[in-house]
Amino acid sequence: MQKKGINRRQFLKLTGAGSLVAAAGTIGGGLTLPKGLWAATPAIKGPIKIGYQTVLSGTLAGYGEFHKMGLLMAVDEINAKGGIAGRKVEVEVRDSTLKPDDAIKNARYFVDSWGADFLGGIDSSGQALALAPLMDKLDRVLIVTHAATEKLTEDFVYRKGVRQIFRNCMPTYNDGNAAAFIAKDFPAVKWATVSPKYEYGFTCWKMFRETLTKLKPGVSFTAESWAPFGTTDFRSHINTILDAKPDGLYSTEWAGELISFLKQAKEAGLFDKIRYVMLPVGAAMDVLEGMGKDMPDNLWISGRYYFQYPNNKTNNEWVARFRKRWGHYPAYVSETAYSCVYAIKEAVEKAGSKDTGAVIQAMEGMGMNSPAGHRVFRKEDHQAIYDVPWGKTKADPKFPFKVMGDMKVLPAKEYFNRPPFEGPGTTPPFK
Amino acid sequence: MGETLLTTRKLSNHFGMVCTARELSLSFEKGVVTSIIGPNGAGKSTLINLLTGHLPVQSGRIDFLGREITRMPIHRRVRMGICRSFQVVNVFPGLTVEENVMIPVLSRSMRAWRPITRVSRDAAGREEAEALLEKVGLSGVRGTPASSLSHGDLRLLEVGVALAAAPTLLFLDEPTAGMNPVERERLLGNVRTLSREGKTTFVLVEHDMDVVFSLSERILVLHRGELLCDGTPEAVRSDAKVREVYLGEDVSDLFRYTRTEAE
Amino acid sequence: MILELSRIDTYYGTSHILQGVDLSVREGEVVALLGRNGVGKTTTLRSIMGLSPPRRGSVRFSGREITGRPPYEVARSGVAYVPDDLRIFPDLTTEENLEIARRLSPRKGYWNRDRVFDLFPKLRDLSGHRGMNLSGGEKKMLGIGRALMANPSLILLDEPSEGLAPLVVANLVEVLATIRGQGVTILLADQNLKFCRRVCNRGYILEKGAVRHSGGMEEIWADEEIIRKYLVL
Amino acid sequence: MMQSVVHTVLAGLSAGMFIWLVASGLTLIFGVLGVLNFAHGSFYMLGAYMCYTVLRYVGPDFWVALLIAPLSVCIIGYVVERWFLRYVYHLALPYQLLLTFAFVLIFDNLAKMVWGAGSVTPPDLSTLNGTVSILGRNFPVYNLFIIGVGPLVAAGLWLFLERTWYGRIIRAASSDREMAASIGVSVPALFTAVFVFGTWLGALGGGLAVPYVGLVTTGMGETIIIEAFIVAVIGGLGSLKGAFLGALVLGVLTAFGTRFFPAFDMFLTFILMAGVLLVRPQGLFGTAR
Amino acid sequence: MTESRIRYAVLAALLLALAAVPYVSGKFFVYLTMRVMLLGIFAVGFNLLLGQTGLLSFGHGAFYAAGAYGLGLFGAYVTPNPLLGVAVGIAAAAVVALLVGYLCVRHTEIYFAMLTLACGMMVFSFVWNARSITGGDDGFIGIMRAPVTLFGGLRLPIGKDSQFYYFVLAFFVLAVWVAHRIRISPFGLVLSGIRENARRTEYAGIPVRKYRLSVFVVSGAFAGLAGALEALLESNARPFMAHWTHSAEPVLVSLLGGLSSLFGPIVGGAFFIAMREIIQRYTENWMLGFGVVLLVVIMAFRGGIMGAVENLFGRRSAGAGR
Repeated sequence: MQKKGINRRQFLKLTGAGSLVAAAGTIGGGLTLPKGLWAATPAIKGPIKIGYQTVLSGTLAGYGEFHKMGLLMAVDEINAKGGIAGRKVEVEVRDSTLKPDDAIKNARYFVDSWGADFLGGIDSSGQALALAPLMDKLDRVLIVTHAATEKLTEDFVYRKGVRQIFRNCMPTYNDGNAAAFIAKDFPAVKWATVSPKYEYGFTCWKMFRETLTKLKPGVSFTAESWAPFGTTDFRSHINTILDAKPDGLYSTEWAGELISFLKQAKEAGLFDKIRYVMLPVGAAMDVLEGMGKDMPDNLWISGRYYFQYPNNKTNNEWVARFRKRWGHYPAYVSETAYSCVYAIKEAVEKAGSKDTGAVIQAMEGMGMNSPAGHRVFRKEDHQAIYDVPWGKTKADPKFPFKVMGDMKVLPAKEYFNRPPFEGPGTTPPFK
Repeated sequence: MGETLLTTRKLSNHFGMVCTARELSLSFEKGVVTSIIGPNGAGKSTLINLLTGHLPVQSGRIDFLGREITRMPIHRRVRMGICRSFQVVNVFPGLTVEENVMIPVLSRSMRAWRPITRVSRDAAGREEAEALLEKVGLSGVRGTPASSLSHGDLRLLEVGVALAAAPTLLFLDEPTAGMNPVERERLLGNVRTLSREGKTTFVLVEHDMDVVFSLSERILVLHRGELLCDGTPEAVRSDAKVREVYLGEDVSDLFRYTRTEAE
Repeated sequence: MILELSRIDTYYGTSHILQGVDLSVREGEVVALLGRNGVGKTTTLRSIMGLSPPRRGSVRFSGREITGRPPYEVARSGVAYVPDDLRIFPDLTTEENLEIARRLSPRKGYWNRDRVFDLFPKLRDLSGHRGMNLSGGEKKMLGIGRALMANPSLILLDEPSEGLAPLVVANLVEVLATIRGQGVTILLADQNLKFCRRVCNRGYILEKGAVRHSGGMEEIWADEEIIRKYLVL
Repeated sequence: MMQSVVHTVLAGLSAGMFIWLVASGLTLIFGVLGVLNFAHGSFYMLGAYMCYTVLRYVGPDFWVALLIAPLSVCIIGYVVERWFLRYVYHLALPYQLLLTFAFVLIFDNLAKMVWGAGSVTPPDLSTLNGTVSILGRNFPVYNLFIIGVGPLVAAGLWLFLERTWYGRIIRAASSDREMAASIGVSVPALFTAVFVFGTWLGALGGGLAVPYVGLVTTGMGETIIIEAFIVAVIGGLGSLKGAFLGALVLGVLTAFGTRFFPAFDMFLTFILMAGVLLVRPQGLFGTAR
Repeated sequence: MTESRIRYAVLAALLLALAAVPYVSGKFFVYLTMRVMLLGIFAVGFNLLLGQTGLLSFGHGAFYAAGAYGLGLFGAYVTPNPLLGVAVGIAAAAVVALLVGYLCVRHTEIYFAMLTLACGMMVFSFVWNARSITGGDDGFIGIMRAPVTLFGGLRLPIGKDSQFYYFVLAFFVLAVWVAHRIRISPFGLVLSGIRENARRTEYAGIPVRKYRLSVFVVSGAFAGLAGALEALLESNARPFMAHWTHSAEPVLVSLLGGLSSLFGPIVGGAFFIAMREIIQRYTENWMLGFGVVLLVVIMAFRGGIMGAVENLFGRRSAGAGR
């Protein structure tokens, strides 16, 4: 199988048929065409197989379920309309268990045994980074839909040139840099954090501090309290923060731990004492629904997608379809999983091939419409650029939970780090 | 008779309120087969446990071959030449008979540390083990796991493992318990032969009086941690105190012995 | 016959301890199992109790087959066991050690806490002390008291005189007489022939896992041959 | 500073009490049955899920839920002991661990199938909902309640074991199984009963955790079972007194670690455990086995 | 004579089959086989402790991690030579095992298990917190497979999985051979003596604690070897390698496969990996499936899979004899 693939790729390179087919793909893109026509294209044979992995066991298994909802919706929709380039989409979902070694095993299984054409998913940064060095060997396009570490795109895609990796979800830039842009307008000058005791927490806090210092010299960062994975009792962390008496609190706690933290902080009266609270992943659906009416008002939240933004037809219709099918509002991972399949569709149809090299070429710089708005995969680091809102929690009688009010939308370009990712002018603010 | 192997001075031990050894001062001479007897709770096993390092000595002192060994760990006493067998069979049940005796044989040389050579290629060790098994009469079952031996064979093996450490002084704690007459005879024969060879001096704790009297040259009678009588079999047999101890105190004769129970 | 053992064989692992023990006890008797250490006296008692079930043979108690029944059923049918190491529950007080046995037994009768305290006045003073803090003699009283609390028809007593000062042994002789007076049958294992002579009607002499001789206590006492062969040096 | 120290102690106490609730059942089961029940954390989880279920579908009365939920989990405990664990008592410790570990996998997965993969959050409870101000900082009434429940359970267990008939039997059987049988205790039935009671304690901890943690997830038992293990070991396996003290020490130490030595907070637990074991391998109140 | 000949023939056939794997099967199977071999090395070494000496360690992940990080750091800062790296990994693991073992071997049974658990978790916490050295929870990433240089000039590339497979296979065979020789050596005999009856071993004149420490270090070195090889295979080292959940894996597979034989842990490891793989192809609820399989294995054959197989064959040959 492998040898055949190489031959075909070489063949395409030699004859230049790749660009020809790619051109055909561009013409056909977006249109629903009868299968027969695509069947005539020699480059695409057999179904388009996507190996998708996400966490399906343990405390965070809920994320996996939300991934699956978006994923299956996209696959069903696409297949109902004739598939990708006339080829049926097949998907297999595996439990990633959040362990890097399982992520590697799954990826190898998908490619080497199941015959996947594309890989998607990945929740934790550790998994993404463990998988990254393997990608040029596996030689399949991997679209990361949840893991946010900037190292993935900066180090592996940009510096080391692992071109198979793409990411269609927000990286830590939104959690760190963008939060600073929002925070600079507050009167708060003393900031503290309660964040996860792992790289994600450390990185975001560092980005937040550096960017905010640049935007607003004179701010100080008075207390840090780190919570190991699996923390259910945040009282000591809350005490640390209250003792430091900051004006603002920044926290990248997420999922169930964020819910526990918020409930316990509320009881301790933290939100009465600290007016400015930034929760970069507070707009996740599991948190909003989990907190329900208990969610304090006026906390600044964001996410990697928020179902009320953008307020346009594509998104609103998608949310409605999603609700109809699953009885839930879409979580951000549902959107990224959904868009992941559509990105593959766009890229394959643009390339006219499911061949990795061609697809990478097609995807670099590719723009696409998605429920989250217009996404562009940046050529240099394969990071999707799109906008997500920040806003304040507020009650809305139409929803059984608090929603995002006073939305502020910063253009992603203004706070995403830029290539070459080192030296001056690569981190925001940009002149 | 011969040289003194081991001496104790004022050896005492208590378990809570119970005194199991009371200022025992004894010595064991080379080549003299000695039996230690006494009714239940006399302190026979305690004495062996103290001498071999099984129990820490609470007070008193033990010397062996001119060196103090009072606080020496077990394995070093064994290296010096003190070994024992146990009352309850205490061998390596999951190992074969041959392996059981190979462990002490190997441990005497530094060969026991060798991690890569094969036991089965250790000709000298195997020869020695074979000779020993031959001696105790177990060479026919050398490949059998100890756990599937009959009770009598296990007791023979128990003694065999102790002998394999090539001790100068060997304590046998009820070696014949549960044996049938044939096995018992074989074991006693072994003890006699080996004792005559002169390398090993035997000290036995026994209940079987046939064994005690047919084998021993010296008998120690313990009672409640004290030495009641020490002498030749004839002397002990005719000792009135010993007879009393074995039949029990006469309850009408209340005050003949000091009371040991705190009342 | 309240208790009948016929040809029981008991093993510990591979070790064949009892080799066809036969014995029987009539109601109201006090019977001794005699013999030196390691002849199988304790194992015989444990076999009756179901703690070391015999591999072959049968144990009948009050006309019912109890071979292989779990110990708690044997206990509830009216057998009480006083092991040689007494096994007083260390965490329980004297009183609790007694009460627990009474409440567990379906049998009601003469014996209750006060009667036991009358029998062993010392225990009354110690009623709040934990078992682990009692002396050997006190444990012995408690062990027997605990057995009585179940109002058993048969008590199995292992080495009652062992380790006791002569004065206490003398006391024990009286106590056993009192117990017997209440119609309780006793099977005891002891090495102290003089003690047994004072409390028992009959005796069985064990040697190497089998009964070698049986007869009235006086008859055994008089037989110097048997004493020398099986009991003394 | 005073305020901070007091609140850190309070936080430590309430956290410690949860560990105690789980460790108590674990310790009781180990003390009597001699089994290290790794699935005990699953009973904690199931207790929480059942409590959530009652709150959601029967009515938001926490006390009713707290009554029903642990009892329902007891049925599962019964099945585990009666049909499985009973047959491995004679096996070596690793096999028992393995068997109970298999149950952890099964219960986690079943919980996911029954209650869904994500976390579930209980409805708002009016019970013990407020806060009180201690030295000028709010402290939840519920946490105070937990700080009270811990010693209450400890006292209850103590009374039960010391003062009641069944307690005496349990103490008797845990120190000497064979003698207990000889005075008429049906040991297999007692084991089942103790296991079910231990299950109840674990599930009670889970039920109480619902308002405290604020959500219920699969796998929530794994974190706490490790802490409970540590506590049981520090205190001396089988010693309830030790487990109680160990839980207090661990809770308060962790709280102080998080507050004052954040770089070391992951080490502290294990340093404590290793330290205690090196000096007293049988634990603070354990007896050498 | 014939029996040993049959045994050699079977072993040779197995070895041939293993060597042929990259030629006859798919890449994923090759990869899984490597994982089985890594777990096999880990478990075979571990079983020298549990099966041979009777000590249950819950901290072997720490030595595994020491091997992986040792190789990773050595490769990053000194030389990427894989053979030297593996040697350094083994040495690092042995040193950590010596430190941990020195504290732990004075205790046995559950106390030993708990102490090793605590020590292992301290190593885990250290790796997690020492971010500047270890990369924290992201792991130590980007470990490369440089070619093996032999006899000065001969360079064997191991970059591809099909090449690296033989690198792993060589170490696997070596590890199994060493474990086998230890098991049949005087040292191994003494260890089984300690397992069967530690007191009696002392009465054979053996310094039991020293032997325990020695085998602890040896089995830690096996763990280090497995860790170093995994670092090369997956190009990373992770803190969770030192976590107790990872330490529990060799316990699990040793029990599954059977403690008493050399191949038990390997069979258990293969079963563990294959079972998960198979269950996962049919259902997302692999935990349930795996839990049930575990239950069945424990309840049905307590001597592990190898024990059951031996019983089966033992019974058969006995039947044939009659």
